[in-house]
Amino acid sequence: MISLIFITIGILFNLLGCIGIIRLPDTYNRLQAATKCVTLGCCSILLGVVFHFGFSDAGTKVLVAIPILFFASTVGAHALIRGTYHFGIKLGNKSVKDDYKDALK
Amino acid sequence: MKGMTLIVKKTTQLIGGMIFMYGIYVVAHGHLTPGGGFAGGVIIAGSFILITLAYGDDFLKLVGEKAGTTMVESFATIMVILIATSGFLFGTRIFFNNFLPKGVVGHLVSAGVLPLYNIFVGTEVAASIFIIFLSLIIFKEESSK
Amino acid sequence: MRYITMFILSLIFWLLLTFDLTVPNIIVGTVSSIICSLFFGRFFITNVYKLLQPRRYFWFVIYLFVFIWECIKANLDVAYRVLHPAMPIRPGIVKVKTTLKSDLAKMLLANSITMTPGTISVDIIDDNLYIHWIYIRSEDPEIYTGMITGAFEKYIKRIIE
Amino acid sequence: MSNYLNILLYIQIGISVVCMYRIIRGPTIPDRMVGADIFGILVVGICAIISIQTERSFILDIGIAWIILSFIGTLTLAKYLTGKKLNE
Repeated sequence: MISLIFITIGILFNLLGCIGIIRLPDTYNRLQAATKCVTLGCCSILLGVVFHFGFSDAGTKVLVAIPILFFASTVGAHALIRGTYHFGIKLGNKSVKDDYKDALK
Repeated sequence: MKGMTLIVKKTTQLIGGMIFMYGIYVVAHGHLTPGGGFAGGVIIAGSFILITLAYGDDFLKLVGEKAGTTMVESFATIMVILIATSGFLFGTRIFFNNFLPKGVVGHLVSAGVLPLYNIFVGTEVAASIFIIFLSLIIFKEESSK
Repeated sequence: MRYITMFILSLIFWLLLTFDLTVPNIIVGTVSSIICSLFFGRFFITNVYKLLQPRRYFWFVIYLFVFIWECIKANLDVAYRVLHPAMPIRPGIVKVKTTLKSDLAKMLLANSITMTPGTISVDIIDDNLYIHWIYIRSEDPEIYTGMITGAFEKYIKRIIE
Repeated sequence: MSNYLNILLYIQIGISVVCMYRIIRGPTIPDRMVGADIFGILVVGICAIISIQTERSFILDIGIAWIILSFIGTLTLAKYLTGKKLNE
């Protein structure tokens, strides 16, 4: 029962991230919404699996998977946003400040 | 600064060993779960590709690695052929003869010679995929000069 | 020293992954851990003696709770911005100066910043972090430095340095 | 309980399909890469739910392997986007 609650919360966050990836106007902002919501959503689903299986082979396997998922998604987002900047995509027209431009010179 | 940023380098230090161990897990349990030699070999090659991407040629000297990896690949192929033909020595003449005791279904050491095939096929696949990656990199660096 | 730590960590990882304590499994795990520490020992972090000090684990547990709370806040923040019809965003890249010295601490700080409300770390150059922020709340460097790194910096300093 | 889990599984698959929209439609190359990265993370959720439904633990293996390969692919694509050679 408690695992179903965790999985429902996770899918709700995934849905929010998905709406964000469709609606937001700019590559950088899409990455913002998508990374946070989808990472927390999938971690929550995996926690639900831990509560369902208990302390068994599947449970410990999922406990190993959570740190890998966390590091993979955050480092992937960091590398993608840096690559996007170097590729030459400008910040959106609503943006107000850009300190990184001075640092590259 | 060679390679990618500091964040990627430090995370590679923490996670590279984990990815290698996971590849070995998939290879060693190849006769009990889905996966096996090919999938595990791809994951093992992935850990080396991750280090090469993150550090440049700080740790792995690219041209030297290419020679060493070729040797590992050839050795693994020869071992697979040797195990396959060694069934000739025991009884009937069957290629891929399973001559070792079978063991109990579901244990780690069971299924005769299948784990040995898995291990050497995994080594071979890891070496060849890593060598494809290295060849592409060396080709690009030489062609752009 | 680094090789021994790598060996122990990979053996723990193997036992968690397979979850059985029979003799063949432990033998296979030991052999593959030795191979792993031969290949990956030289990439591992330096200063491993810090792993033996128990108070760092205590601060790490407290840090986990703070981090999960910030994470949930981040998601509610993103949900508000996505579902609002007018989409109140005001993005930009700001520069933040950090006081942490070691490389591992900087990495942990950057990864934590990626999961907090509305921020993603873009790059690290020496002591400066460049951060993409979805809604810039103030123009003053003092104030936004406190808002971004203030929640984590003191815990990370106690955990790692 | 089983019905409810089925509905959740279909919602999760629907989310992944909507993510494909960004891969197909995205105006620039980095947009498509964001879509691919997020798709790789969502698949882990699908694997986890299927493993609860069928009570088998080996489906989780597929999920972990998928996230590792997706992570390496994302780093490679980001390296390509940066536009520099390996040693710069």
